[in-house]
Amino acid sequence: MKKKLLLVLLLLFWAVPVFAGDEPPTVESNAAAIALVQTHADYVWTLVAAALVFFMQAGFAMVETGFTRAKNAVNIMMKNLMDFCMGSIFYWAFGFALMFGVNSTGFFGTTGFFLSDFTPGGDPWVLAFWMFQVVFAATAATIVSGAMAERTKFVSYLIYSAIVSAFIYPIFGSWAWGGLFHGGGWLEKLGFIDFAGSTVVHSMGGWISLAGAIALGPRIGKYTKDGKVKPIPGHNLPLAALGVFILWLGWFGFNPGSTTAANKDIAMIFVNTNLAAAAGAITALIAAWKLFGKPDAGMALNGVLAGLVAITAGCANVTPLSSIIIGAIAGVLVVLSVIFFDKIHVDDPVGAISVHGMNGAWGTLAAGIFNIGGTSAGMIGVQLLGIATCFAWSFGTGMILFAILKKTIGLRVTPEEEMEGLDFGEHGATAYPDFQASTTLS
Amino acid sequence: MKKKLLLVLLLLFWAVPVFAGDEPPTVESNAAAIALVQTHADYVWTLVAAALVFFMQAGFAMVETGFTRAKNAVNIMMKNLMDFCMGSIFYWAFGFALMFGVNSTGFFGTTGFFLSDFTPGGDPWVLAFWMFQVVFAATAATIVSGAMAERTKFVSYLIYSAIVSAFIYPIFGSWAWGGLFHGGGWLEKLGFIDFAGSTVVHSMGGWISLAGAIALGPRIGKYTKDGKVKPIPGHNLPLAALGVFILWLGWFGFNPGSTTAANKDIAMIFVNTNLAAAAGAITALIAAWKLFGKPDAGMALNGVLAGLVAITAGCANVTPLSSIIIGAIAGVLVVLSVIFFDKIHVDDPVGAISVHGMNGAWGTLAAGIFNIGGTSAGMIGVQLLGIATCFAWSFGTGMILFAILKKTIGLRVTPEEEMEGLDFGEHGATAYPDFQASTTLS
Amino acid sequence: MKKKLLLVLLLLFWAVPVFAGDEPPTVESNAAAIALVQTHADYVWTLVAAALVFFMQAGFAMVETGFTRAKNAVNIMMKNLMDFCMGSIFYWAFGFALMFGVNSTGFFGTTGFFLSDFTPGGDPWVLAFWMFQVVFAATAATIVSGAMAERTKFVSYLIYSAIVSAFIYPIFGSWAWGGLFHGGGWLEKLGFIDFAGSTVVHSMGGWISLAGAIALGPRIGKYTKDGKVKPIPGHNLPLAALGVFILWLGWFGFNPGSTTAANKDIAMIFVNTNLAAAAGAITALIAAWKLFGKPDAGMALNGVLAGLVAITAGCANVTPLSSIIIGAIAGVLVVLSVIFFDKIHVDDPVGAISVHGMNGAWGTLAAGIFNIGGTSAGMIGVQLLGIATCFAWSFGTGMILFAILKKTIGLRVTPEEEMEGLDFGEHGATAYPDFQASTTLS
Amino acid sequence: MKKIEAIIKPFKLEDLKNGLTAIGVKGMTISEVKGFGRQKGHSEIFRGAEYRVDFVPKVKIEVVVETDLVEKVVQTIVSATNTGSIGDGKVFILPVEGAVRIRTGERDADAI
Amino acid sequence: MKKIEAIIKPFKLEDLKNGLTAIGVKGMTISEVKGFGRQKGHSEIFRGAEYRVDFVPKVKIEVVVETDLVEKVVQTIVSATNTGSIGDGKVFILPVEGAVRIRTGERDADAI
Amino acid sequence: MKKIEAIIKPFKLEDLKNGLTAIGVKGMTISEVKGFGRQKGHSEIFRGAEYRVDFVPKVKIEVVVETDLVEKVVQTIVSATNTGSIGDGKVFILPVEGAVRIRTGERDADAI
Ligand SMILES: Nc1ncnc2c1ncn2[C@@H]1O[C@H](COP(=O)(O)OP(=O)(O)O)[C@@H](O)[C@H]1O
Ligand SMILES: Nc1ncnc2c1ncn2[C@@H]1O[C@H](COP(=O)(O)OP(=O)(O)O)[C@@H](O)[C@H]1O
Ligand SMILES: Nc1ncnc2c1ncn2[C@@H]1O[C@H](COP(=O)(O)OP(=O)(O)O)[C@@H](O)[C@H]1O
Repeated sequence: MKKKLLLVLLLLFWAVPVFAGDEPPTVESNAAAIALVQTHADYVWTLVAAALVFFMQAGFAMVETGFTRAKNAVNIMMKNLMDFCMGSIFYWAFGFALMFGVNSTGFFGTTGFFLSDFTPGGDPWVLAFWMFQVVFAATAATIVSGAMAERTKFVSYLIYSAIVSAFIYPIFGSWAWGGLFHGGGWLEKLGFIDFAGSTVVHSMGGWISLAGAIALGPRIGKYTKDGKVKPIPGHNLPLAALGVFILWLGWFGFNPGSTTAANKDIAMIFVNTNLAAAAGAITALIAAWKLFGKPDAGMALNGVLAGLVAITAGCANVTPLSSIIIGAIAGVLVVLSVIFFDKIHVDDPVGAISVHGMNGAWGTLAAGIFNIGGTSAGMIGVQLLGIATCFAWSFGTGMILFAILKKTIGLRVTPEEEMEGLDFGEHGATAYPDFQASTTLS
Repeated sequence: MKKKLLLVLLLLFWAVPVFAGDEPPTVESNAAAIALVQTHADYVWTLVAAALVFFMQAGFAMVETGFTRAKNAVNIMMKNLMDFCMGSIFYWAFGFALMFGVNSTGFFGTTGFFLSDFTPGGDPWVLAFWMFQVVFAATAATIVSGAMAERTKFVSYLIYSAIVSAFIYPIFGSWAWGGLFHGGGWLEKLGFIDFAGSTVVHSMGGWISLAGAIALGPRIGKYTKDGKVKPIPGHNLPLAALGVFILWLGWFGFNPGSTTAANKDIAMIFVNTNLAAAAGAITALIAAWKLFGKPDAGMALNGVLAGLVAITAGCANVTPLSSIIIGAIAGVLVVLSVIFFDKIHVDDPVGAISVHGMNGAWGTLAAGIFNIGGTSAGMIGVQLLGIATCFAWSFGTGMILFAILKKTIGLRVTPEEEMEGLDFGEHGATAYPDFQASTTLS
Repeated sequence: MKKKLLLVLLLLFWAVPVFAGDEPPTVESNAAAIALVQTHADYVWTLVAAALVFFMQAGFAMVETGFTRAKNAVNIMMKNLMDFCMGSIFYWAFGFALMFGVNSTGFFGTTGFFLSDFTPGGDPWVLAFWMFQVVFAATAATIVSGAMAERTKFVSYLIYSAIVSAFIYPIFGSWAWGGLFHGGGWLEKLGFIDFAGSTVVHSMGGWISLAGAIALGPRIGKYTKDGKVKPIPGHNLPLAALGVFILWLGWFGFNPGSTTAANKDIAMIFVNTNLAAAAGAITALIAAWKLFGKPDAGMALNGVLAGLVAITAGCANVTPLSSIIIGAIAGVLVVLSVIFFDKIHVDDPVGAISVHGMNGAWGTLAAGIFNIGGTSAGMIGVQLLGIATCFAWSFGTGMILFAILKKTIGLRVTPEEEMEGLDFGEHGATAYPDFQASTTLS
Repeated sequence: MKKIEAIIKPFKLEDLKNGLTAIGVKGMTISEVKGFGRQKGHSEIFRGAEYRVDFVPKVKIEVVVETDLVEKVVQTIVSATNTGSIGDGKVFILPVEGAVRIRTGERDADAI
Repeated sequence: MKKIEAIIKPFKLEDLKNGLTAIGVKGMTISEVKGFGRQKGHSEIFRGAEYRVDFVPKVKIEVVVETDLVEKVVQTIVSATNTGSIGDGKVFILPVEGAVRIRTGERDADAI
Repeated sequence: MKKIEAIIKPFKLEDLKNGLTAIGVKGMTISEVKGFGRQKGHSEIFRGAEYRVDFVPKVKIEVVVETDLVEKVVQTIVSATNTGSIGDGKVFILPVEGAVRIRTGERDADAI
């Protein structure tokens, strides 16, 4: 009881600081108090959504571990854990400022390093907003760990994750999203639509994955001398499936949370997100069934993610029916794309390039095509420009980064270590010591 | 900062569309703005709850996989994933309309197919409500996969899941819950109490499970020629336990979310849900300890779920103390029920019939018995009518559906495939290729 | 639509019960309605946070299972499940009353047993508050299961968990937090700062863990005759990593939820929580790398938890930068502490003493040192007093409790059972029957 | 003394165990093995690419018996595990020059 | 040359390894097996129904040595793994007609 | 008839299988084993404490062939699995007194 009274007082106090707490309410004080309650709802929603997006880190970790071998499970877990930790610190120090700081040139922000926009007692919105943005930055970073799995030096991966979170991701991000805070970038000024980040987050991660997979080369034994694909089956499909469920859950924070406001728009975003994922799984399953004769589990799981990635750009500006179409196309696209990259011997153990790169691009295009308000050549043009720019920037900087790492500390572990497994080589550990390994898949 | 201002404006704008945004607030505009903020809170709560209920899909997948054999793990994961995907699409196309569309007869709705109730720019509440309802429909559908585990043809299961989500679940649902939206069913008009779906969702799933288990017959080796039970231990109890924790979490969306409004009622629903689950686990553990001499883990896990299912109907109209009693009885009931169905050779690998069917019925009855406002013969009668109707409808339609599937494409895999495992037979996959299987439990 | 109208009415109704629902709004009715909407937001946030904290139970279960052996996996799952169930019932019956009941002496509350503070129709805030508090009590209790893993009698553990939730935790809790409800304790009156429970929850659990580990003695084979440490590697590191991700997620309910109000303060708490965890992981990784030559996975995981525990006390009254420092120190501290307790042959399979005990103390001290409002000798003194009191109380009562259990029903299983595994001995179960065990680690 | 090694289909193990105990065999040792032979393996798919699994799960039984029992044991194994389909497996007979029961130190005949 | 096979209790492996290396044995091969014998298995429960587990986890050690070492090796095995309780296991001695070290192609005595 | 047992490095299994099938071997049985020998194991760390893993994963191949094939099979195994580095493994030749094909009851030569 005393609690509710206290609240009224508190509200009045906040609302009309000039009066004492026991002043009677006025129309004006009520209006201010209403805005304050709405603001509280915005904080709660934005931060709950941030927590859900954070949990996607666990989803990525499970999917990537499940889709790779037992002898590398500890290493993949560590990469997924540490890239989030490195990302949190480096995005706090540099990334957020470059992405959302005051941006006179339109190319990157220059204020707010080390969260200096926040001063105790000041408006804490910058903190809520940072929290929501840091989990996005970490998502872009962690996508890459899957494509570079089972052969990358741990220390090089840590450095990569710092650079991506501090510079590569935020600089592009400032072009598309800077205006959400103090910044403002050239791409958003052209009217580029990417509501929750099909391009800004997912294509970004996907194209850096492509750079990484190329820079590393395929895992030993993935392609035979005569060029045949020799699949390396993942060691724990139930874990991979759990990861996909967790990612789907996280996407209910990723997409609707991008309103960073508690309003009615989140309803359609929820529905679109869900329908696209479902459609993606179904068409991927059917495509795999047709192509391989069996309803391939890995492809169905990739199909869910493809649908989710594809709807991310347009989730707020397409209808539920369009979402089903977008997801359905994504499901087929991911299957064909996985086959394609295997054919050209780009070894992507988890399909990150196809899921995030290709479908991030598709989703961004689709956001223009299926726009509720109608589409136009100009709109499509801007979407294509954004897609191309993202590819050029992220693939280019990725290639440079990995080339430098290669020349300096080295990017790939020794063949001996790769054969024995990175768990032992990098961490001196065994993921499952109580189980008899089966080394003879043959 | 600009954000908060913007919000005030936005609020006023929404509240008093007739005035321009910069009109000073009035008592009326404030009242409308207050209602709007409350609506925003309702959206957030309903959709966050929907996300939690969605996550129950992962919980079911883990429980069912953990309680069955390694050679069928991929298949079970795929069933749990795909039934949600099929359910989402078919509930969008047909189910929602039949359940919540305008319902002149009281037997099913006839409007709102393909979410046609929503028009861009219109009130998006239908989308928030759909999102919350689709995860319920999928829950009812996925319950069945556990009871039919380790022997069902994948394609037949996909068809089943479409039919349940499109027709069987929604039609009964319209009788009990249609009035929550545009519909209105005969059962609710009689005052049937099933706040969050002990009957509508869980008994429904449980009785279809019974039909499925009967139609399929037991797994090879489950019962010896001389009729003895030969248990088939689950291959990953930690995964099953994780699944139960996830389900418990999801139920904090399932029950309190059924208010579809952010209000004070959710507090008691949370507490009741939690206490019933705890009591169910404890009594199931004690019952197992008495009966089998050991605190059986599987039974304790089933006990949690039994308590949760049982409190689902009455979570909003019984006291915390009653919830403990309801859960405690559920815990004992599930143990006895599992033994009973094993005795009559109905092979239910995960106990879905006992957990969801039996305790759904018990919980629905209990909601009448322990009603805070007091109970009456009439009230009990209506509850019993609802329980009986649900059994007749879901078991009946289930039997017909499975009989048709049997006659047409077939319901069960070949004995050879069942021995080798459905992972290979249905999906050409192995869940754990890096581990040496132990084929010699004997 | 009708929904929103209904809401306005509802709001007015609640707000000005004296008038009929169709009375026009007044400034006063609006003010009351605003407070009510804020209250609804508080309920939603507090209960969503409670759900996240509940999920930490799954996190603890995964971490503890992953860090121990396959032959004890079922037992650890059961302990983590049942201590929450026992805790829920005993905290409902006794704990809550002792902690938050009217407290004339300042030493424990004396009203509100069996949730008697709630009467149907009355203010349900007590239920929301209880829900949030019960998950905290269960967290304190479950911390101990890890330190006592792989050798404790199941029945004794059940009794322990009842006693802790009913008496040991709530009595100390009443000294520090009683004033959050009807109580009021001597420690809080001195100005002791422990916003979310570094001391009240984590050190409490950590010091009881210390008592438990001492009372039990080390696992067979952990220390050789000549005193060397012979590590017993955990059987499933991916599961342990998943557990850490889940705990991190749960902490986003644990710390910000401790406002039990939807306000702007939660933003800084989110950021501080996240930064401290990230910093803790990084410094723990570096420390391990320096000390052992490899980036030890187990230590990085412990580092995350150490950072989270350490920021729990001060998450609302230190800056983000301070949070990084607090977490960074915690990461180093946990590594050194784990080594220390191994050196003195206190066998803590999961590091609960170091993570929760030591870092709970450090975090509580840090909350005084880094206090935004500035610090003082007196403030530090009170923090130290609280730390010391917690140690004395929880370690003392823990020692007594375990001594009694030892004398009566016994605390530890037989050596034979310990060798064979508690899964079989206590539960007659096997966690992974389909996998060939590797019994020949070395 | 001879050691009889049988490679069988896993699901036949229980029948075999019962068969052997029925004729008075007191002990045996089994292990998980994989077999290659006339019974071909199968192809699996992982994320769109096919691969062969040439080795089939089998169970190996090792039982050491006195020479005069050999024929009886072999017969029992064959009749207990024969399904008539490819992959039923093999029985091999190897000489054993000595046996010890670790618990008692008993030798040879007394050891088994 | 002989091959000595020992079936032992898993927790005795380390003692055995130390014992054998102490007497100069340079190598051995071990595998996870399951045993059936006088030491009976146990019953377990799964969701309310009981079932027997007749096979007990054991470890099998295979060590090939020159004939004159056999007795010493057997002694070492017995003393290292004997606990006096049922299920300690067995030692079997089998003839070996040849050995090759793959790395060098060395034969027989030089191979081990 | 002889039984040839080879202990090899796991990643060499496929080459070995191909080598043996190439010379007409129709079947073989493999199992997961762990080896101890000149090739030392390694140390691992768990939560800050180091421990030794002395046993190295190996694969054991068992193939029973007629006596006249033995030398050829041994040659094939050595050439298929030799890497020249420590730990390549061993080949052992053991006498076999009889074989039965469970499916048909065929004996000895006809059984393999
Ligand atoms: N020459 C051999 N040496 C050792 N094991 C063999 C040999 N030939 C077959 N096996 C084992 O016997 C199993 C069954 O043999 P296979 O040829 O497939 O069927 P069948 O015994 O019915 O002819 C194989 O999987 C393999 O484990
Ligand atoms: N005749 C046999 N052939 C092969 N292995 C055997 C035989 N008898 C026993 N064993 C193995 O030896 C182990 C111990 O034998 P058991 O009879 O249980 O105890 P003990 O050796 O103390 O009499 C068994 O588990 C089994 O693995
Ligand atoms: N005396 C032995 N008896 C049985 N197996 C042996 C023996 N010596 C070695 N091995 C097996 O051969 C493997 C390789 O032997 P090792 O001495 O490590 O290398 P190399 O054969 O190159 O000298 C060992 O891991 C072990 O499995």
